[in-house]
Amino acid sequence: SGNAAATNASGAAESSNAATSAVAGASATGKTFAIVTKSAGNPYNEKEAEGFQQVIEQQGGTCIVKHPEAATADAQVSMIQSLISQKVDSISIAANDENALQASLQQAMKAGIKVSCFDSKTNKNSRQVFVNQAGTKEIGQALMDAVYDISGGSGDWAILSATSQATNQNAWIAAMKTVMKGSKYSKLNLVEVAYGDDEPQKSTDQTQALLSKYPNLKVLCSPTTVGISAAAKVLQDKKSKVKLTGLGLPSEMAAYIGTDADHSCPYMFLWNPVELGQLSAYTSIALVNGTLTGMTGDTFDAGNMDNSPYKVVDAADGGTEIILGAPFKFDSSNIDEWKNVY
Amino acid sequence: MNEQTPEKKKSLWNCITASREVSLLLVLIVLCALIGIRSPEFLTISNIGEILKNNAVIMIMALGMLCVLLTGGIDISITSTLAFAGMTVGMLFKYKLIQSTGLGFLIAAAIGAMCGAIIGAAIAYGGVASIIAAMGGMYIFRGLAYLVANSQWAGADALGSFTNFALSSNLGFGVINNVIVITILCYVIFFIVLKWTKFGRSIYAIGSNRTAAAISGIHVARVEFLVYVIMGLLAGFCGALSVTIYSSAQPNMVLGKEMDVIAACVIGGVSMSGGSGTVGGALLGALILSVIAKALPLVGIDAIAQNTVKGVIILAVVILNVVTKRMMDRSNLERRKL
Amino acid sequence: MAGRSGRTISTDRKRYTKGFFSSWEFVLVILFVAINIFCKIISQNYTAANVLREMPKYLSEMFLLFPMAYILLLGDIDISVGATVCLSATVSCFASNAGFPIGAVVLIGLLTGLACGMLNGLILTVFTELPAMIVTLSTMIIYRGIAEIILGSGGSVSLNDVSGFSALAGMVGLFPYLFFLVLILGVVFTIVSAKTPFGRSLYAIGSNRSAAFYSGIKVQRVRFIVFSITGAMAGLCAVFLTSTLFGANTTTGNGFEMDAIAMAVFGGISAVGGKGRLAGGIISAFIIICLRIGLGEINMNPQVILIILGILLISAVLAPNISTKIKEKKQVLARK
Amino acid sequence: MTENVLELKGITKIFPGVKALDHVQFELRRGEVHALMGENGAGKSTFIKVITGVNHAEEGEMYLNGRKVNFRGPMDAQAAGIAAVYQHPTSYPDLTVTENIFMNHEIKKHGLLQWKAMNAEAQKYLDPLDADFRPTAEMGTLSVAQQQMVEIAKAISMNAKIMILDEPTAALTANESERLYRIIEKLKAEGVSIIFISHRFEDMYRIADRVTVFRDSQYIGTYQTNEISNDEMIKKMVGREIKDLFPKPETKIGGEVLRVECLSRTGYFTNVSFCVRAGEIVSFTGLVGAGRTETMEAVCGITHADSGKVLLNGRELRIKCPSDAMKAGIILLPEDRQRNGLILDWGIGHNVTLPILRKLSSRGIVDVSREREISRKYLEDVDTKAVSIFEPASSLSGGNQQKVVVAKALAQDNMKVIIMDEPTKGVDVGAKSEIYQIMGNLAGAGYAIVMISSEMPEILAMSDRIYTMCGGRVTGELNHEDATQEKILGLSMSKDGPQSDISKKEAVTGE
Ligand SMILES: Nc1ncnc2c1ncn2[C@@H]1O[C@H](COP(=O)(O)OP(=O)(O)OP(=O)(O)O)[C@@H](O)[C@H]1O
Ligand SMILES: Nc1ncnc2c1ncn2[C@@H]1O[C@H](COP(=O)(O)OP(=O)(O)OP(=O)(O)O)[C@@H](O)[C@H]1O
Ligand SMILES: [Mg+2]
Ligand SMILES: [Mg+2]
Repeated sequence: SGNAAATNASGAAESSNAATSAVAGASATGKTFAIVTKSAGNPYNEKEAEGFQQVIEQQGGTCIVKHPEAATADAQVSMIQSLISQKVDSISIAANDENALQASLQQAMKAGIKVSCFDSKTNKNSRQVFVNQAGTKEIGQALMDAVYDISGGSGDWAILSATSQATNQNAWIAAMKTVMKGSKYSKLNLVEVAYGDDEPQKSTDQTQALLSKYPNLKVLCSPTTVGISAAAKVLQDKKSKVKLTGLGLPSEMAAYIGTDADHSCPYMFLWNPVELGQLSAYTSIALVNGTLTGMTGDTFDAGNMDNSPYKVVDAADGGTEIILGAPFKFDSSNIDEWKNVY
Repeated sequence: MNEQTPEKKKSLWNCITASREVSLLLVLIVLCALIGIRSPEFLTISNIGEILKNNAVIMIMALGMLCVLLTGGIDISITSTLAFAGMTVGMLFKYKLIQSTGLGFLIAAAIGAMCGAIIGAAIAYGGVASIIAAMGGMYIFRGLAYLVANSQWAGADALGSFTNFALSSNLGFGVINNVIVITILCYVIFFIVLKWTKFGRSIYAIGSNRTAAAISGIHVARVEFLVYVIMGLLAGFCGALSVTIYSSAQPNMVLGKEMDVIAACVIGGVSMSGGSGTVGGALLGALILSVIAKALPLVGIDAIAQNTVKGVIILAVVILNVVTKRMMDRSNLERRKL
Repeated sequence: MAGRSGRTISTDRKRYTKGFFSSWEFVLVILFVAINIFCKIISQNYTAANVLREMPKYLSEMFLLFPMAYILLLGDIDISVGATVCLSATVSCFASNAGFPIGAVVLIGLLTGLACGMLNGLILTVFTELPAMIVTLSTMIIYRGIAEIILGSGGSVSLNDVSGFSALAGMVGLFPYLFFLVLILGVVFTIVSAKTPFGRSLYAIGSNRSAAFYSGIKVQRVRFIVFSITGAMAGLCAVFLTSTLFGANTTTGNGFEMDAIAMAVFGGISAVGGKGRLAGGIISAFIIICLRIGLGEINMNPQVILIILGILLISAVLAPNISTKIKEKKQVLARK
Repeated sequence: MTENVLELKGITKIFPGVKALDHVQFELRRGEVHALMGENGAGKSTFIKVITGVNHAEEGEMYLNGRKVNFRGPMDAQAAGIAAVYQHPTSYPDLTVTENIFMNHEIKKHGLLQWKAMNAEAQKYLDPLDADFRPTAEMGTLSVAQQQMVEIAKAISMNAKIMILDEPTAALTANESERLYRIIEKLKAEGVSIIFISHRFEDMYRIADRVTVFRDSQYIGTYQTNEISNDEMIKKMVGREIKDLFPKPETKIGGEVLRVECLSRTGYFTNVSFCVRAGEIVSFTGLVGAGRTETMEAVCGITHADSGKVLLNGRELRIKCPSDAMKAGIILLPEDRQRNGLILDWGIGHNVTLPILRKLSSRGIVDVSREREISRKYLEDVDTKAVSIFEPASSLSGGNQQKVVVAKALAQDNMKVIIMDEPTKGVDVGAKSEIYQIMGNLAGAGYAIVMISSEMPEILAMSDRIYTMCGGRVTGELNHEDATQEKILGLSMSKDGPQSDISKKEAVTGE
């Protein structure tokens, strides 16, 4: 399955750069589409917005990009309120809190605005559909397999997460723990879940603490971009035998990826944020045009994206979601090609 | 014999409470000992090196903050300045506009000094209250950091050789890491300047009695301006430093950490109303904070409770300081014969 | 009876107090009007209905402005209010989810805030040597830390039943209830600070704490009361914030303390105590709110908005200072 | 040889709303001590500041050794050999005595300050003043009088040709003043010219060669001190005759009002007992640091006594804070009026009514017009030289500030005991006699009055009874009839003072 994901994503990489041709019946002319990311100043969020904007403008629509000044729910609430005032046709949002946006998003839907979310979902009552970057289960499985593979199947390992409250991270960690119950992983011992709060200094402190606390540690898994690069640096600088995997940005991690002793991270995963943005854009257009209602079983065209047409499926929280694809593996063979993309 | 023991005890007690630095040092030692018992690896050389390196930025900025607080001002824009300077340098490396490490530091320090000069001019020559100017600066420079970043980060790969600075120890004769050498150097320089130069003493004079300083012929506005420039310069320099330490430049670098810097100074006995405080105090305050940050994950406190414990320890340390000070005053009074 | 030398002292205030038209408040009113015109020009969506609908989130921050102004007048500072909001919001959400009626939930939120404020006040009045900055910095970490512990690993709580809180977010015509409450509290806080002995004692303490103490003002009691009120107001802010967010998380109330301080100092309240009027703070709050809403509606980059606010903050104080300096220079030159 | 080292002509200085100096002139000869006298607010301090360049005159010329000079700031004056001790201490409370002395003329070597040398040098300047503290002591821990000595040492250390002392004796008792006189005489012998401002006539007659008088911002004249009589002098200063300098009316002394028993506070005073009767004026005197201020502050709840009782009309009081004392009817006029007595930024009217706002308000709101009326009445009662009740306290001269503090106390009209700590410190003759008059009137009205004072004439003239303190203990009690200067001085020094250098700063602020 890892192989298939790789071909999928590399295909997507090309399409993300290539112009996406207009799809009949999916025109967005005269309509306004807004995207609200988690926060400003993060290249990952920027790439999502970029993909979104690309498609909307391609389809003749007007695109509004909003990055909140801080990754908080109430900054997003102000942005949603402002978008309602501007009478946009759709809002695509990466939620900083599952529930906190409910009141504003329902207000938006009442005003006739189509609401979808991507990257990080809201609860089912405050969205029509969720564009999921990769199934939570799949991410858990991929990360767990990586830990198994890198450790050689047995030994101590630890997780370095963002904040203890980060929704995505918690979901993926839960998924990993579920996977770990399988007998294959019985010799793996998860010693601790540490939190670096997505701050380089704290992540560094936490990584160093893990290393001194658990001398037999074999693998560290960090499903967060700030955490993984801080940890990678600590391990690589120390020339530690502990190896690292997780979810990270290729541009940030390029210096640490490699299988030899000089590199701390043999491989890691992520999806393509540009494609995630693109798929969100197509979803929004379809919602606005009425070709998509967000009910399970709906299908819709997403230009010449790889998995198009996409299908709406049931999400674990009782709402519906659209899954972009499986996570993509970055290793020494492909990292140079990707590090300049995002 | 029996008579002498209490006498001796008392003098030891007096020695401990006589100066704030000594009692803080004691707090630090007790803290380290307690942590050392819980986790023996805490007191290893390499761990201590890591503590110093990870907190170099806070420790160095505490020096600038010391000067600012001494004049009776406050500067909460420093972390924004740091981010602006660090981000700019990061982007310069990323786009291969510069390659030299020294130039990187120079540019960062220059940007920082410029930011400091803007705030300093508003405060010293424009009569703006320091908290207002600094708050404005905090918004402006952080905003500029975001604009410079243009939604990009500079990672280890983009920074190239710049990241080597924090790894090597060529300044420390191959024994001590560069970052630690720089930190020590800063402390030595500030110690000398604040204790043995006219400029240093005029900083104290301004904070202690502004009108008197003006009457004594000290160029109050000029000194105050320079203090903010120095603070900015250090913050800018720390921007580059934190980029090499963490091999990453992000526009939200050290967001909110200005409070840690101020806390370090206040724990170290620097008065927030100006005039009193020492380099040694700032050092000890910063070290106590660093040790707490380092120790919390190490001694196995539940991740979710770490912040609470940190807050409680800071509060306990400052209250302890007050209590020992009161006891010391009390014992001084009791020795006064009437 | 005049003194022995027959000198009389005038009680006419004309020469010694500036009229409204040369006051900072007047400048702020002008600025407020100018900014509204400016926003109206740049965005056709800048209508009363939209502005009032977008306002509640900012309005609830104004609950913090009033007591923060008092604290600044005292020459103190409280940076734990944001964290107090977080803790109160968390506790009231849990209370609501535990099935308490809305009245009780509001009370619980207020009491939580009050407790936080009282703890600040207690520490500061027992250990008077400690600067408020460091004490409230540590309690800020502690309160948010406790909220984190209560919230648990999810880091967020949402209301099971939103009906009670929705009622709080209700409207009279275009105006949310919140608007009236803010207005009423604004008037109360302004009158108390300007017209009552208690208000005068705030200014006295902020101007010269020692002289106030010698004059029989119970300095520490006043400080304790003000810090407690601040906590309670943070609780109120939390309750109304919850009525728009339907929940709480670990970032709730982030940065509110700085917003409140910025509004107050922009309104002319001195950060070192003893100077300024609450009315100025209230006008400046509305200036900032309108500017944020207006610029948000043309989708300006929030970082640029921050830069504009920063420049506004500094230049608002700098500009009059410079103009008086220039005037003085001219006078000196003219004399020579 | 009557060569003028310093000459000023036609100096005019205008503050917003006040003409502080109106075409005044002044001459200073080499090696003379020249007293400058005048009422509070006559412009003496302002004149000094014009000389040293702190303030800039609107009009007028200044000649130094015959050459016209124009100082841009105090540094210029310093460089030209003029050193000044200002009326309101310009010290650095957080710095050491050495640093205070050497601020801005430090001893340096290779750009680094030489602390050892400076400490040794500082000790040299302090020794002749009989200073009982070390140069490394922190300035803020010293008493007002000790700080005054440091200021004087600082001026001497500048090796100035012209030295200006603005009310240097205000905080000093007779003993310390005498030491200062000797130093001045020594400097004079070395050819230093000295300008000396004081409200004490004994200072003037003791050391000054000539005296210049200012009145209402104007120059009145310059006289040889041995040619002008006390009464003439007063007339020049005040513009009218003051018949009775110490107007003490005969009052009927009633029953005991305040009784203090065995009051102690560790490190400050022990076993202090005294009583005051209605209509009686009781003085407390002693050397600097005898503990008088501390005792009275403990009585009034500013600080807390460790043991002892305070009884009012036979009932024991539990006083925890100043407002308890005020409620009971005891009020204190603090010694340090700038720090503890006034809010300098405020108008004087607001200062007067601060303690009585609750009485002035109806339904919680302050009655502004009544407030203005009350403050005006009391300010006029003490004859404050001010234009308006809105005038900020900071712009008043020292003596007038003191009157505002007195007015503030009088405004609290239900008092039984009034404790005045150095009420005439820095107050001019005219105002002094007015304050004495007020004191007398109050005593006549049945108030019990406690006066802390270091000025022998007023103690001898005004008090019904005198307590002397030394080293934190009451060392004697004298009746008006028995009191003589010698007896008082003897009792004041009956026991070696404690004066350790480990004095400490007490945070009275906030309790
Ligand atoms: N900074 C100032 N602003 C406004 N008015 C001032 C200022 N300083 C002094 N004055 C006014 O100038 C006049 C002279 O004051 P000055 O302090 O020189 O008097 P003085 O003779 O020294 O009195 P004293 O004996 O009480 O010290 C007073 O009326 C005072 O109110
Ligand atoms: N501000 C101060 N800070 C620290 N110690 C002080 C201070 N003022 C006085 N002291 C000390 O307290 C003791 C009692 O001083 P206090 O002022 O009560 O004496 P006093 O008789 O009133 O003298 P003075 O004539 O100076 O007013 C002395 O030892 C003195 O050194
Ligand atoms: Mg004077
Ligand atoms: Mg005294």
